[in-house]
Amino acid sequence: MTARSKLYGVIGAYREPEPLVSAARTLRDAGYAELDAFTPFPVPALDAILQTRATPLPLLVLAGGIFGAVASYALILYSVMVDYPIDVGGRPLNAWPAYLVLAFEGGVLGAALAGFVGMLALNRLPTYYHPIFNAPSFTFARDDRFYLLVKSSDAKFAEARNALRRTGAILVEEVAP
Amino acid sequence: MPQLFRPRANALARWIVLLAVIGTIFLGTGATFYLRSDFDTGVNHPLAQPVPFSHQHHVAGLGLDCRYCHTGVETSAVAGIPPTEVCMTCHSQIWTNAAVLAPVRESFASGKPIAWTQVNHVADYVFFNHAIHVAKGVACVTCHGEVDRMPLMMRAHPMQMEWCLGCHRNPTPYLRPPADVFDPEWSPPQDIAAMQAALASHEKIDPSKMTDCYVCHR
Amino acid sequence: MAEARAATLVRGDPGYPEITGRIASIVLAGRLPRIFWLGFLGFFALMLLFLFAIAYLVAAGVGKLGLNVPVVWGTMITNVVWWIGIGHAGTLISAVLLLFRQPWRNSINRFAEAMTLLAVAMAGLFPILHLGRPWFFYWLLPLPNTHMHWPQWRSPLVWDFAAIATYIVVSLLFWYMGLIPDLAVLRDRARSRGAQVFYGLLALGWRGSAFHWKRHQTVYFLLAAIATPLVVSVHSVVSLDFAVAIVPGYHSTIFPPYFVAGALYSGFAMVLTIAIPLRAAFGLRDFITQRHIDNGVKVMLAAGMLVAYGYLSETFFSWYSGTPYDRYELFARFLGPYAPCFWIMLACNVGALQLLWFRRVRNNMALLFGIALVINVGMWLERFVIVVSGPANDFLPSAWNTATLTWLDFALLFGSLGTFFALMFLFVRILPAISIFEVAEEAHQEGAA
Amino acid sequence: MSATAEPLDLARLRAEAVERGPQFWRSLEELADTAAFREYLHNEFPRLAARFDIAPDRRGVLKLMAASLAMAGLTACKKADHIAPYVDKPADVTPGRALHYATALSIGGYGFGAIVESHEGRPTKVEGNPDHPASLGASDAIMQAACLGLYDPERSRTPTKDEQAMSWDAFLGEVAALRDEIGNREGAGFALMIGPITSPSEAWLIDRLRAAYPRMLLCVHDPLAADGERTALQQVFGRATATLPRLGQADVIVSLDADFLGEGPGRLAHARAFSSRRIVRDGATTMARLYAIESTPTITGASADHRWAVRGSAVPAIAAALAARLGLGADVNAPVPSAALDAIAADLRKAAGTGLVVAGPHQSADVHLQVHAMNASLGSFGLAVDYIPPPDYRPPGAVSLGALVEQMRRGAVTALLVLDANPAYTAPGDVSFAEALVKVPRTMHVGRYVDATAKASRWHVPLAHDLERWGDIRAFDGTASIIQPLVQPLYGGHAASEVLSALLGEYSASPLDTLRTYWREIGGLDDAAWRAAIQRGVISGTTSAPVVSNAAPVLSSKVNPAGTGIEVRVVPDPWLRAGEYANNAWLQELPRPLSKIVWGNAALVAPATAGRLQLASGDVVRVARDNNAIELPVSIEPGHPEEVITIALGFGQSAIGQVGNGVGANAFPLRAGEALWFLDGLSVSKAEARAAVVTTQHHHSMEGRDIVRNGTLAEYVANPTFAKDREPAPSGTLYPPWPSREEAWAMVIDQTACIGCMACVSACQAENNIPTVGVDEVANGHEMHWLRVDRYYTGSVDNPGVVFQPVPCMHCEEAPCEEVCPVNATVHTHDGLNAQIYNRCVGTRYCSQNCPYKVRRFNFLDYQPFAEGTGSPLAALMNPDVSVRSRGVMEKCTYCVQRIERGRIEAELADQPIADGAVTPACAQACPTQAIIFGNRNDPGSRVRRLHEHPLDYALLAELNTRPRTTYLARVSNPNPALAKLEEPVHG
Repeated sequence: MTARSKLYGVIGAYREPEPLVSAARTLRDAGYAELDAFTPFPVPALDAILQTRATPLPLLVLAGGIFGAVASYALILYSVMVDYPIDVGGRPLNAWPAYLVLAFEGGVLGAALAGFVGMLALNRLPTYYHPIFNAPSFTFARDDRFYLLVKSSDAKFAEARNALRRTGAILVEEVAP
Repeated sequence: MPQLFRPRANALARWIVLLAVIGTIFLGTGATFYLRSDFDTGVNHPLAQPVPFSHQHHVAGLGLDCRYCHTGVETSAVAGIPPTEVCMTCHSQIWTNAAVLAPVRESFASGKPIAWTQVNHVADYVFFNHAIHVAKGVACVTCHGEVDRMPLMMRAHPMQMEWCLGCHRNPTPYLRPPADVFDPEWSPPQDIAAMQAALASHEKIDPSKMTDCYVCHR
Repeated sequence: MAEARAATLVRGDPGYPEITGRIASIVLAGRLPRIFWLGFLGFFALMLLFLFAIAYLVAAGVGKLGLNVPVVWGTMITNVVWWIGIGHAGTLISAVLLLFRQPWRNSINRFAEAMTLLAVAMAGLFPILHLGRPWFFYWLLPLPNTHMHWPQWRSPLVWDFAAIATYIVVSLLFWYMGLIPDLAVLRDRARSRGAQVFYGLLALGWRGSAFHWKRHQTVYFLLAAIATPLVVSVHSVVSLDFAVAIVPGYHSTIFPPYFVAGALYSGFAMVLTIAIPLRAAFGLRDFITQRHIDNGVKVMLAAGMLVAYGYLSETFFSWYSGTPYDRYELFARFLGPYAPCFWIMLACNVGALQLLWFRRVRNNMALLFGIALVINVGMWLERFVIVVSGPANDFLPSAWNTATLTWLDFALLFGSLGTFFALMFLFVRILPAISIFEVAEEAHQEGAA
Repeated sequence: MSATAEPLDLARLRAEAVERGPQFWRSLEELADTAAFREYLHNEFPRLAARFDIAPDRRGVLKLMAASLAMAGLTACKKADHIAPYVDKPADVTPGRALHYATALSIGGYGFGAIVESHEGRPTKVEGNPDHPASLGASDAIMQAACLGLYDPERSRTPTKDEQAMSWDAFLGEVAALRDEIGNREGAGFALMIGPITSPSEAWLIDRLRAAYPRMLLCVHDPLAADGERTALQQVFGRATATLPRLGQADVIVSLDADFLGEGPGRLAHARAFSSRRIVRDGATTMARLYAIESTPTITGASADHRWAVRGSAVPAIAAALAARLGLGADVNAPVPSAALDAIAADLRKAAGTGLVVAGPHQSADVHLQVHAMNASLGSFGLAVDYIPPPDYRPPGAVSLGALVEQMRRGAVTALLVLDANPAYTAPGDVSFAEALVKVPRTMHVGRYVDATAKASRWHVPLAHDLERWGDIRAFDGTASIIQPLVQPLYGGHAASEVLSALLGEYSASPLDTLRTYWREIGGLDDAAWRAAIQRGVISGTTSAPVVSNAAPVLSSKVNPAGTGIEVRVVPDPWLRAGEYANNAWLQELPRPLSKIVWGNAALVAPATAGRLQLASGDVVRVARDNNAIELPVSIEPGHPEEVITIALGFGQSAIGQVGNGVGANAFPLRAGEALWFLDGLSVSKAEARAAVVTTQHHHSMEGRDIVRNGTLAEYVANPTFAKDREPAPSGTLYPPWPSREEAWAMVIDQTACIGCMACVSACQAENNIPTVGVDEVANGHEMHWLRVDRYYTGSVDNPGVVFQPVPCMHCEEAPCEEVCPVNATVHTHDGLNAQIYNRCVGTRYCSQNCPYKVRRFNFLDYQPFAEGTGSPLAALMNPDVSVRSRGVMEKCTYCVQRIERGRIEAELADQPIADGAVTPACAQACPTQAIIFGNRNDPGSRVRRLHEHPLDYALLAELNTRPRTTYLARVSNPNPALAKLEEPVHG
């Protein structure tokens, strides 16, 4: 038990995405829960297997957009109707066709900021120190490696090493916490 | 692959992000407050004068009327700084050799004006007319503060555009009977609100006419 | 075998590490061709000229530019529109083509985005230089001031200000989003500690987790979806600066689409202007392949024809409007003081364009490069003609006058070009000019297919 | 407040002066060099230290200190700035309230009554004096520019001998020496040269001088004088007599080369009288008719119903031919169609006593004789024309310039004093004044500038400006006025009467004493009458009574044949006159009414002549009389007589100042002998050079647009609303209306009354602190005039119709400019003004872009740096009620909002509504023909309301639906139906 608690997890490395995907599927079927994969480019096939989700993000972006638009228009209305109503070229105070342009730009800005900030927040970035980098062979992009991680918190962590080897990982190593 | 950063880098990074956000907010609000602070507007900072003239003494003490010195106030845009001769009308009789009055005597003798330091001035590019304000029932003290309590002259109000607009948009509460505008001791009667409303309508004081840019900027 | 792959996006079958290696090496292997440094120094000199010209303009006043009453708008506004237009291609390539899943975008989107950023930054500078009192440009923002003053929201210039600001921010975010994984690549491949830390900090500790990729890709697509209407709106708003005005030659409903098409046109011209030398200089022919160029040219051809149609309809409606003012303005545009600009513009934008119908031309890089340059010039002239010819001949003949450009006008134009390219060079030197992870993904899929 | 609280910093001034290049305030260098001045200013009043160089006497000090106080209004205040109050305030001065003084200005020696606005002793604005017959409340460009002339830092500042600064007393010493020299020989060898004067007291002094020195030579040198009329009427009446046309009485006017609207001491009065018979108001169906036959395009010709451009030497023939048709003398053939002359004669005869023929002053005595005979035969005496003793001083026995120079060359003149004349510059080519001058041992010059004559003379004494001296002067009709000073001489100038008194040995006589003595003893004014005269600006009872004419008309038998070949028509420049105003930037930059040329003169030629000589505008031509040659650029003028070149005088000076030096070419040397105005036998050749003719209007056709709407009287009578009918159907607006409960300020401009004299433009410049930008900037299209007078040609280029259209801001109710301003710098006020807030403007120039009338002006560069305390006297010229605009700011006509606000405040203080006419913009106040009417459109009784409802009223570019508050009355002309088919009528 002690050895196990010392670790963050074990990773298995593969040369191509496909074996990684199949390996992930096998482990998932074998009942492993605490899995993660590290790939140099997005591998959509993994999403279903690892049940990665981005649910809040689209809503966040939508909310940001609505807020931006409403806030812009509200500010404009306050300024021209309440704070300093003034006759500009005989135009009505609430010249909505003009203001909609600004509301639109405000909406776009709000949406974009919400999306970007949301992505970073949900991914907990920046995370400059992460245990995975302790794995001696781990690299994001130095050479052709696709990794599957079984976290030490997994119930079946004890068998993880063998399980990974069985999936044909070219090497399996432990990841210090 | 070896770790590039130490574990505390994460916390550090998040702190920095947080501080940056808070800092910008703080700077923004701080600036807006600074612009309105007495430090920037010079409110309540007495300025040194060549002669330490005390409105408190002359107004509250001796009961001089504002118009005795500021003669233009009822007829002209400029209230006017009194000529040296006005000072000398009294001070050729009393305090004839007080040390503090030396500059006055010197000015009268040499014909060289006393260089007073300006205390009250409206914002840049503003054309202000004293006569109309006085005529409509805006008292001296309403803008210049209780000069009868000022040993040395100082600003009572920021005299920024938003301050002017405060009254020009809602003049009624600042009115008093034109007869009393020069009375620093004036205390509002009970029915002041009603009186002010009556004044506003009688003097045809209409904010919609008083917020045009051209009222002050020409 | 080779022939079969000739039209593919990643020529030959470089393995994934090879791809990352070759792209990253441009940045990491410090050795660069001498031509690179020569070019950089040349543009840097222009950048210094730009700074001097700006200082002189601010010190002396806009009267030193070729302006007067009635021609109160001149090259500063022209430059704004022109640079914004150039900016559009980047966003189009990276966002719109991403949405339409056009894989061929992958190897050009990154530098196209950088181009967008720099171009829009240039564009953002000129409205300020245009002002009579540039140091007060922030009065266009709603700030809590002691004058209780607000921007005049009905003014297209305020819309412009908002649109350009939004555009800069969104393109910046979009660009950085895409850049994060590539920064991580550089971090891992960098040898010197300094480089590792530098890229490491920028990469925010990206490690390629499947969960991260999922969210990253989601937002990346959402941003693309947002940027697409934005890019259309920006140049439409710019066009409203003119269309909202009552000046004959400005007051036209065709302007928004016409300006957007013009933007794409000039934008792709600039993409080619950069891509063709880039692939030659850094041996990236395997990544920016014939097909990339060819597709770009085809987009350009389409946009160009739209612009040509714009000229046509503008002319027609000026005549059809029946108002003496519009008709005279049209006449003045063809035969008036600024007529030379107009005819040169036509030759560049409509004349030279027709060559692109021929595959032989499209395959001839040198010729394409030339045509791209010509079109850049033509599009600048188009904006210039629009800006000056209307006011020069508007309603009261007594007020008609023309303004002649001064050295300062040209110093600022070429100075901004120099600055743009100097920064572009720095970008290529410091950041990957081609999206590594996307090309890798692309290559992998092709390999798998 | 201006930041010159520290004492005058010479180094800084010099530095600025040098880097600034040729601008007025550079001459501060000289100013700052006099140690006394430096010391004096330093301890006197720091703020103004940089501004003035004045004699340290009490009154001047007071006024200037007051000025320093008023300076507060000029620029923005900073913290801890200083206030310099009066030490001893004059009773009549209330800081912040302007005072108005009645006085008179001398233009060409004749008086124009003026009311001068003074802010704490700073004269800032000149208006016409309604009580004065020569101005009738109106003014012209030269009067408006008087204040700039007063502050001009380049006026001479100190007496000099051989270019060394001397004192006034030293000069008096010289005068004493002179008196000793000539005293014992009855003034023999002494010559006094004066400019044209009408001043009774100065005339009195000179007469006394001539009595004291019978053998002294007196020369009245007026380079713009013409003797035709004087000679002719001398012959008729047996004594000096002047014509006084009564245009208000005339139904039919024939001008034989007479520009009575633009030239002559009565021009403003004539313009008022003429327009009073031209404007068509409700009901009116009659109008005076004007036929103009002229030798160069003039605004009189522009206002005419029928106009013929002929060479000047052909006018005698035309006069004779017209006279013949009135039954006087034999017919000769003339360059005007015979049928036309028949029609004119018929028209004149029909009008009988209200028919009037006016001869141009430059025309020969023969023409004037013919004209006198014609008016006699028409029976117009006492009705349409009067004859009065001439108001100007032309004593018998005065010698001509030529004669004087002859004497000088023969060494017969040992001492010459030139008083307010500049013969070294204005002498004709065949009179070499300069080289004769060196033969005179004792030479003295008294003048406002160190000009050519001053430089050639040993002594020079600065002459006081009209606004800083006591004096008197007569108007065109003989009415005398007192000239009273508004400020002590800024640069130590002395009045002419002081010099004359000194010559009489009265060295300490003050001009006021001299004046008072004269008017008490000779003029017979008691103190009450004196005070009244000063108050009203007019001395009652001094108007000349018309001479009762029983003299039989004399017909001149001979008719000089018209010359052949190219004829050079020399004209005085409308603003620079004989060059005495050449250093006045306002006048230099004020577009000439027809050519719109600024900052220089050009050789004006007809299109046909230009074609024949293959000249294009901008080509330089060389015009030469034997060894006197000038080169100047060609400008092609539609409607110019063929085979004639018009050249304006007053330009090309070398010693007047930074502003005027080297501007244009000097045409005086082309004159010779009797040929002063119509020069023939000159060689005209095309030089290889090209030079820019800088104008403010580049396109001269309306391009068929309905801009200036005009019709004939007949059309108007037939359909009064002909102008409105041309308007497109009034289109609605999508915008809900804004309430207009209060005043609705509006302006109506009557294009029938407008004669294009440009008085409004200069008045606007003077009132609103509008900068001059210099010739290069105007060439760049950066001129700043808020109000421009557009001039369009209609019809053929050879004899086109001319229409004028003053274009101020239209103050559109739905202003296109406001909607596009990103910073709210231009917005609407509750009373309908289109406000421009300079201090909010960031200079996007979008408003100008979107202004269909292009009436907005932009400060492309820093045109008024002296307002920021660089220490120019010109800062004292500024109207303290108007902001001085900085670089990068848009500006435009405000309807003189400072006057509106003053009127509003006055009215509210008095608890009255603003009365109609209580607020008058500068342009309307200056207009000689009252063509500009301003007022409250919401007031049913106001003139502007009535005119707005007039059938002729229309809006410029109404189809744009901008709803302008400034509207126009269509131009109505009154051509003779009988001539309609003969030549193209003026309305095109």
